[in-house]
Amino acid sequence: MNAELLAIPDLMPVLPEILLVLGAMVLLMVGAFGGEKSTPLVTGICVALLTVAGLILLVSPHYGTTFDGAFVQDAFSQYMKILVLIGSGFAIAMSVAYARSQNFDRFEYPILIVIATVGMMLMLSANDLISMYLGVELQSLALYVVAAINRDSVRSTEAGLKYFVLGALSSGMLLYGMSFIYGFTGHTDFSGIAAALTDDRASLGLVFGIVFMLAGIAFKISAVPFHMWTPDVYEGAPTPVTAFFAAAPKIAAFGMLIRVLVEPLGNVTTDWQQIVVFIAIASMGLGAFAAIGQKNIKRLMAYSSIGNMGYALVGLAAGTEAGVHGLIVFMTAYLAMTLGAFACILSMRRKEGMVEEISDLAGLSKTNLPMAVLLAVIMFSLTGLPPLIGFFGKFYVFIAAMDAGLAPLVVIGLVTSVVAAYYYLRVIKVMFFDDATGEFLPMSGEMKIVLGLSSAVVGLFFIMPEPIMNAAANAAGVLF
Amino acid sequence: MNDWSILSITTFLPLVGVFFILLVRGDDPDAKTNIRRVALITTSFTFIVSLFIWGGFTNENPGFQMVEKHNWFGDTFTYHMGVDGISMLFVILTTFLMPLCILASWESIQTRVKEYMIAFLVLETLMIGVFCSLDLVLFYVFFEAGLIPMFLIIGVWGGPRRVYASYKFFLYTLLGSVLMLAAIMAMYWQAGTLDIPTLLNESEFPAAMQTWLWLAFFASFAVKMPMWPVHTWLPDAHVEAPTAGSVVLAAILLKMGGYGFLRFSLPMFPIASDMFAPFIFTLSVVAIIYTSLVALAQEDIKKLIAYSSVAHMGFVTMGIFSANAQGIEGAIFMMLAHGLISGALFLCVGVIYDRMHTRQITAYGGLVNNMPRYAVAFMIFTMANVGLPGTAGFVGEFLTMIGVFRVNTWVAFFAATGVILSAAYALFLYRRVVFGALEKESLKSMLDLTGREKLILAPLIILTIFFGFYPAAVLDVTSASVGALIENYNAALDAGGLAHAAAAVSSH
Amino acid sequence: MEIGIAHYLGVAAILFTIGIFGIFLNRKNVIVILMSIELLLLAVNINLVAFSYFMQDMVGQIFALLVLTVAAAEAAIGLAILVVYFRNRGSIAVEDINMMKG
Amino acid sequence: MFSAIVFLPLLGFLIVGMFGNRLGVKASEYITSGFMIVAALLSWVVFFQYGLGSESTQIVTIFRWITSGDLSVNWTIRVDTLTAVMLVVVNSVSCLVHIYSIGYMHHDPHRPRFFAYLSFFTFSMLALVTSDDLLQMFFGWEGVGLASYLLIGFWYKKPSANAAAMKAFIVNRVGDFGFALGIFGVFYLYGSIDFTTIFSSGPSLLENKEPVLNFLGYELMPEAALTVVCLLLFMGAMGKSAQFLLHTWLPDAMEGPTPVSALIHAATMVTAGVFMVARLAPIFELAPTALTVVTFFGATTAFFAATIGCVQNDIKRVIAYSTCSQLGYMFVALGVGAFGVGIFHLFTHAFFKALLFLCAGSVIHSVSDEQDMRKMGGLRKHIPWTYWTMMIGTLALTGFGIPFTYIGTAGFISKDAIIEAAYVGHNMFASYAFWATVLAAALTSFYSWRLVFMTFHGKTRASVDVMKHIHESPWVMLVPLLLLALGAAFAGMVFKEAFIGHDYLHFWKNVFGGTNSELAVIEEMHHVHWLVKLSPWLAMAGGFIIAYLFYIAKPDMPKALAERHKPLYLFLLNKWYFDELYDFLFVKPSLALGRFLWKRGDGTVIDGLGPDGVASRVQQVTGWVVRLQSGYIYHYAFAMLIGVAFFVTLAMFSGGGVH
Amino acid sequence: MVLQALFFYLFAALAVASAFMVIASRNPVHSVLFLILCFFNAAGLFVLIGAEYLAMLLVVVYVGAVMVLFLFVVMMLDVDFAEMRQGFLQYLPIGALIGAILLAELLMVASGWYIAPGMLGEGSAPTPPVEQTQNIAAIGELLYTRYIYWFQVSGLVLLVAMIGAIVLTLRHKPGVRRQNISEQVARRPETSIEVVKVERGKGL
Repeated sequence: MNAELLAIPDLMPVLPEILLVLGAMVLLMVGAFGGEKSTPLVTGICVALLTVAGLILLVSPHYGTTFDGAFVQDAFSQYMKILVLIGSGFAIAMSVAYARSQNFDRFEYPILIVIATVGMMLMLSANDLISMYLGVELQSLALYVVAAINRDSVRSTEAGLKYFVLGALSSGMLLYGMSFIYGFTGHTDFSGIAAALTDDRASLGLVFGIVFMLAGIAFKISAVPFHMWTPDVYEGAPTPVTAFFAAAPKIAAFGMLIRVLVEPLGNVTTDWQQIVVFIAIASMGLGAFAAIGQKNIKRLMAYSSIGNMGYALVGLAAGTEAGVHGLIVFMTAYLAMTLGAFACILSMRRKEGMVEEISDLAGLSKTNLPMAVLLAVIMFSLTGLPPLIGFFGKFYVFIAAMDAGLAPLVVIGLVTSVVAAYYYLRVIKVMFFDDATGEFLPMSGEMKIVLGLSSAVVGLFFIMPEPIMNAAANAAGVLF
Repeated sequence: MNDWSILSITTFLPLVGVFFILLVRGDDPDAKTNIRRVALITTSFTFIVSLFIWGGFTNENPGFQMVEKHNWFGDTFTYHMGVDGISMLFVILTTFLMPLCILASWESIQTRVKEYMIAFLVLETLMIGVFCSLDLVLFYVFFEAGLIPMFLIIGVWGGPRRVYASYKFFLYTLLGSVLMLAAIMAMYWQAGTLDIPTLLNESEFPAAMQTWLWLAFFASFAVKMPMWPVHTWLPDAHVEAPTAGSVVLAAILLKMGGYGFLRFSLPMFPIASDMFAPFIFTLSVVAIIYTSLVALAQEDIKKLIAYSSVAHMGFVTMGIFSANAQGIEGAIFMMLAHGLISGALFLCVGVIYDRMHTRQITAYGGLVNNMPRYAVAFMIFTMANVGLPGTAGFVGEFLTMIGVFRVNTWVAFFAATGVILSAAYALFLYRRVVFGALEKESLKSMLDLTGREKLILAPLIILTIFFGFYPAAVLDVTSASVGALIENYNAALDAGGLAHAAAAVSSH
Repeated sequence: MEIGIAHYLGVAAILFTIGIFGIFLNRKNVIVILMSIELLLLAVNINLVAFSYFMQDMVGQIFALLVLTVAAAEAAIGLAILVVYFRNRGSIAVEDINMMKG
Repeated sequence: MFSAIVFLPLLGFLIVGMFGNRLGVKASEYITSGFMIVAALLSWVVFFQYGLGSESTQIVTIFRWITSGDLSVNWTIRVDTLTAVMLVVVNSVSCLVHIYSIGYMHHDPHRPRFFAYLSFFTFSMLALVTSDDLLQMFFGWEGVGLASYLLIGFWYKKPSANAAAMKAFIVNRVGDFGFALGIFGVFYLYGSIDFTTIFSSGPSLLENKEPVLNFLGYELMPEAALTVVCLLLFMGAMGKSAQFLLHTWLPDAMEGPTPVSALIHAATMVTAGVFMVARLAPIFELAPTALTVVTFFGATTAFFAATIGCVQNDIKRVIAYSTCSQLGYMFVALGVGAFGVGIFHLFTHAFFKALLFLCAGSVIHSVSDEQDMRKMGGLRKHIPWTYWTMMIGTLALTGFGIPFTYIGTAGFISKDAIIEAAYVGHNMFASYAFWATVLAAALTSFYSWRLVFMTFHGKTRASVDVMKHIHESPWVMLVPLLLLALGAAFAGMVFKEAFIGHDYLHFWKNVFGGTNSELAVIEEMHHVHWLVKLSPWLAMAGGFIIAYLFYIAKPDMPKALAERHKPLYLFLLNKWYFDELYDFLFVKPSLALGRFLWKRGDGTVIDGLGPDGVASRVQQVTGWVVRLQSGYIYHYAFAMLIGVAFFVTLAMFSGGGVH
Repeated sequence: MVLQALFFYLFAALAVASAFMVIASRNPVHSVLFLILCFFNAAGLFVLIGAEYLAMLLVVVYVGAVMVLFLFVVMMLDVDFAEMRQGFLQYLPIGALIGAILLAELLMVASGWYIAPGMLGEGSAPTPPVEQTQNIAAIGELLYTRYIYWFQVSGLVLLVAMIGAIVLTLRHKPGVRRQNISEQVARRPETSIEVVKVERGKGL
């Protein structure tokens, strides 16, 4: 026992997380003593931290498990973490202009995002139910706070409150499910659970556990019927926060969901598959239909992300390596599209202030053609039109599901994507077909960069797809 | 394999034009003219380059030629281009019509010229790509991406109900093609490849699966064709689209449906095609009669022509699924000819629309008095549309009917009534627009064709008549590939143990 | 009369259900919702501890301990959000939390 | 030479059509007419070589047209006796009409266009008659249809002309519908559509003992199949030759300039149907039932059109109905198997009917474009040349000649031959045809003389103003009249032996198949009872007497008679109400149906259930879904609860619980 | 054994009853108090199955800190507690139905638990025999060694909670004077003392 005490766990795989946490704490000090003035500095350093962490992951990843198997770093977590870091980094970067113009000068904001990012990375590396839970909570608590961070706004605080209440409920369910899984397998670590599930049918208790746990995670990825918070929180939260919510946490939760369903529960695929199928259908359907009725573009994006999560779940429902591969590609596409879309939404600034109605985009193609074109590219990509990245994302997800014998699901998915096309088209219609009602202020530099990069990925992915495709294949490969 | 990747060059050449257009700054008349010039030069140059495809094409070779193959998305799908007798001429048709479209938009498009030209050039790339691709996903990419520029063209530069029309066009075709996408995915898992030549030659799908796959492909191509009863997007789209948009829509985009049937449905799912042939025949016949009657009642010139397109496409589908040499070659010829003729008709409408800004038939009358040249051109295309022998319109109609007669006389019987009806609506239109005394004040100041308009219409007239007298230029290109197609088709049916009408016929 | 694990799990299930009821039947007061959440977590803890005991495995208790910690943190955050909301809105009635919908 | 005959008119058309306005009117006229004269002369050469001479069938292939699978069609020129006859007819009449038009159209500003059309027509007609396959024939067929359409609608400002042009085209298309199906049928049966193949393999088809064609659900044995195919082809002929039921367009076609009526709607185009049946005689011979039908329609038309002709007041319409009726005669001849006789009548008819039309044109020209005979009368003295040529034409049409001799006008020889052939014909409608044609002969005589009397005799009914301007036509118009009058007078006598007499076999060289039945009819008709031979003469005389009675002796009688038999009169005057019937049966319903299908079918049903319907359903669903998003936390939580409960239940029932 | 059962039922019944009262009572203060009662009973249940440390923690941390915090907030926000029944009853039937179904299913599962043969004590961290170590020691030995990672992360969670609470609720009211130590320390004569030259003969 003493030997155990002395053994220092291998910290190399955790290096990026450690870096981020330490950095966050230092920055907290900087902020606490520097006051509001230090916000730009803190923000910059936060972006730098995330970048460094991402580079570490990209350049010299240390694969392996550590902390007695509670933490795992592999190609899958590496890939997903890079996505998360990109999402978070850009989200922080995009908040700068907003912060300047909207008097949203909180140095805690980037720090909280960094900590939330750490939570996400822990989720992605979780190899144990408890690690998973702690990662989720670390992320969620930070998210609750940032949702409400504009504390003088009723909408923001209401968003925070709703998010918190429902999030707490969902983590209650998640925990309850975990407790069942623990109780019916005797283990919380994934390998132990997997070992306990050698026969292909799970016990009822375990299935209940899976259901509750799925419900909890489904909340995080805002899948129907656990999605209800999404539109309200997207609308209420300050826009940079929404931009952040839309991308990184979804990816992290999805990564975690993939790992937990594939690694420990891979032997009982049939037990969770039908639930995933149901959730997927409901999400795709609701995302498509509800979005049509929206006027607020942030709400629209909320429903859009609900629908997209449905598509992603289709890949998961396949439960195969191809499915996960498709899902990873899809999430990459989703990240690019979401960031680009929010860069545009965050640029919807007039002299009077931010606007967020879809109708405010009217005639954008006349007042700001590049922005209109790039947003249109992103919208078409969300619709799933080739040769944009959204098409390939959906293609790989659906083709995997088709292989898994889920043809009806594929057809439903494709049909809902046609319904969804309607509202994406509406955005384009407003920008291109309608007459201008007013002009936006010029886009800030960061927005231009974010929009340019993301739409480059969206639009030009097809020219050189292999790096991403291979990395995704590699990432999917380690889980099987 | 050829050395200089002519298909890729032709396909992507318009994008070079896009690049140059992007370099043009400013919004003054000079800039606009420059943009138009760049577009015209690009499309003309593309046409010239594409002629090398025809030049290098070997008629006797039934397989794919000028093949290019590169790695793209790993093992799922590749960048694989090539043409055979079925597809090659569509490429030429596309490249041929584009300069005319640009010319047709020379003056009528004054707003957002830059975007307009870019949309057209991009569209050209995508359309050529559709006919060249030899990989299902590559095909789908081109096929589907074409919706984007077309949606914008209708929506931005269209008429008063452009939003409705563009949505209808977009969503309708999208719905059809996503079902095809599902089928493509299913095919991948069944056959293990999405390579079209491999699928054509090597794989056979089980009969039950063929049914589903066929239906899914049908959903896409039937909408695109469009076949009755999924045709209603077409009149709306045509009416609202700017002239050049209508031309492209009618002349090329519709052909993708027929091309799809020929490339995929028939050879890849022969058993299902044989099974569904009566179904197709029924729809085709209904389309021919129904839409002809509807055309008779139209009050809008473009709508009338649009409905007539639907009727003509009925001949095409009918010919394709008669699955014999006359039917299929006739269908291909019909598509090409219709590409010229309906395109020309829309251009003709554009000519008067540019002057009067209305498409109501009642707003015209007696144009022959002050626009005799226009009247001649319009007459030629009207007659070609009616299917007068000696024009390109006749050969296809005749061949498809003779082909289908060998399979089912009922179909030929009803289709032939289309011959009467098409004459009725076309002449009725011509009479109301062109003939009569010139009574309306507003029409009196209308001028005859300008030099530019003559330049647009002249090549179309020449080709319409040339192909009417010497269709062999086209038929020779297609015959080898069609022959191989039919051979494989019948072989597949024989293997499937199905008696086939055409086979029975040829025995005596 | 043997008190087995089923009894504990049963109690936990009842508490869990009550907790959920507290959340969606409540129309009045957000604080009660927060308390309901505490009930949920309590139910989970009972589960974990029961499993831990009956399986003779300490992990369950560790887990419960961590849940307690997190629950406390969650309560703090929740109350903080509640307070700021109250400052803005002047009410914490659940029915009033309805600015955004559709 | 053949190419020159066929393509000179085309060349004329192309030159004038494209550059007519730049060349000027005169040049246009001379170019086209000059080419036509050359072509006409050449065709007489051909006629002497191939008809009267001993050259046999020659086929010149120009280039490939359609090659698809086993279907192969070439552009060809086929020359045999039948073609040679047609070439003569077409080119001669066309040439004369060209020349005549120089005078007739003198005041029209669009003369280049007119001459271009005429040449185009001639080219199409030549393509038709020289074709060696059905498809090229169809090309010519449609080409002449187009020319007819253009020429009827030549005065495009007149709504009636436009309507008539459209009607002509569309009614012809109805015939073409059958023609096209017939072509398909031929291809189906023979695997080819060129005449050589069809004719040579025709008889062998009949040896099949199994059904060879499934047509509209009927399994047809070879003969039945051939009958069906022939009938379909005949349907085309009916349309083009304005036979009963498809005749309605011909009278309306008189809206066109009169030379057009002479060329197209009397001498050449309308006889294309006759030509087609004659050309396809080898296969019609194999389908006796089809020939029976041909006889029936021919006879019916001959009689029916003549009845209408008796009461029409428009000078051109009278001649038009006469044409219709005479075409019926030709079909009767074909129907009973006397193909040579039919073509002979075609040949002679071309001369005298063109003559009549051109004379009528001359009359119209002289009375300031008035066409109503009630506003003419007593023109004899003012336009003597016209009067006398017209008299010759009338005599030819009515069949004036000396009975029991071979001396008489063209009509006397050819028409009487038809009546005799009908008498000896063997099919079930032959005797019907005989009586119908005899009666029609009487009616023909009546209306022809009625026309002459109303126009040239009696007191003038024209206004003073018109009479002031009345003048004889210029020579450029009169010369063609004289040439045609020559033909009308002597063509019958000159060519009788060759066409239907003892030189029959030498002349025709078996172009009609040369079967026994055909030769038997020719042989028998020379030996009919004398009463039969006399009957047409009697009918003619009767018609003349009644006409004289009505219009010279007692001019009040027709009116009184019309009053007394008003329904009958109106029935005839309104052309048996065919136009009204068709309007009621086809035109109005089509338009109404089109509108209905558009508004209800496309609008309400297809769009309503399809895109629009789906769109509004989607909107509705969206409404529900959005309402679910109530904004209340408890609803959200409730949704989550329901979800969990549902999934738990689902898991339970789908077999999760093993333990 | 009987005594244990008796206590179990006592604690369980009280816990359930007070939990019910938490959501059913009108007055939020009462709710908090009932929740405290509920926690006490749960702690009792914990004790019954040997989780003494957790029981203690529940009482100290939860009742002692968290619940008091709740109480503070309730008092502070000064919410009125009047009518609340109408909405409650409106959804009660359907809610109760679904809740009942869920509960029934959960109970079914609970009763279906069994320990797989050989699984007992085969978990990742078997409980040491009571004779050897105390509960708290066993937890401690695990938590600071094998599970140090979780321990650290939960610390991080608490940090977030702290930051969050501060971010959200801390206000710098403009009118309030605050002590700024660094400023005080950094005070120099030059900045705080103003030397004013007073001209003779004139007052300030």
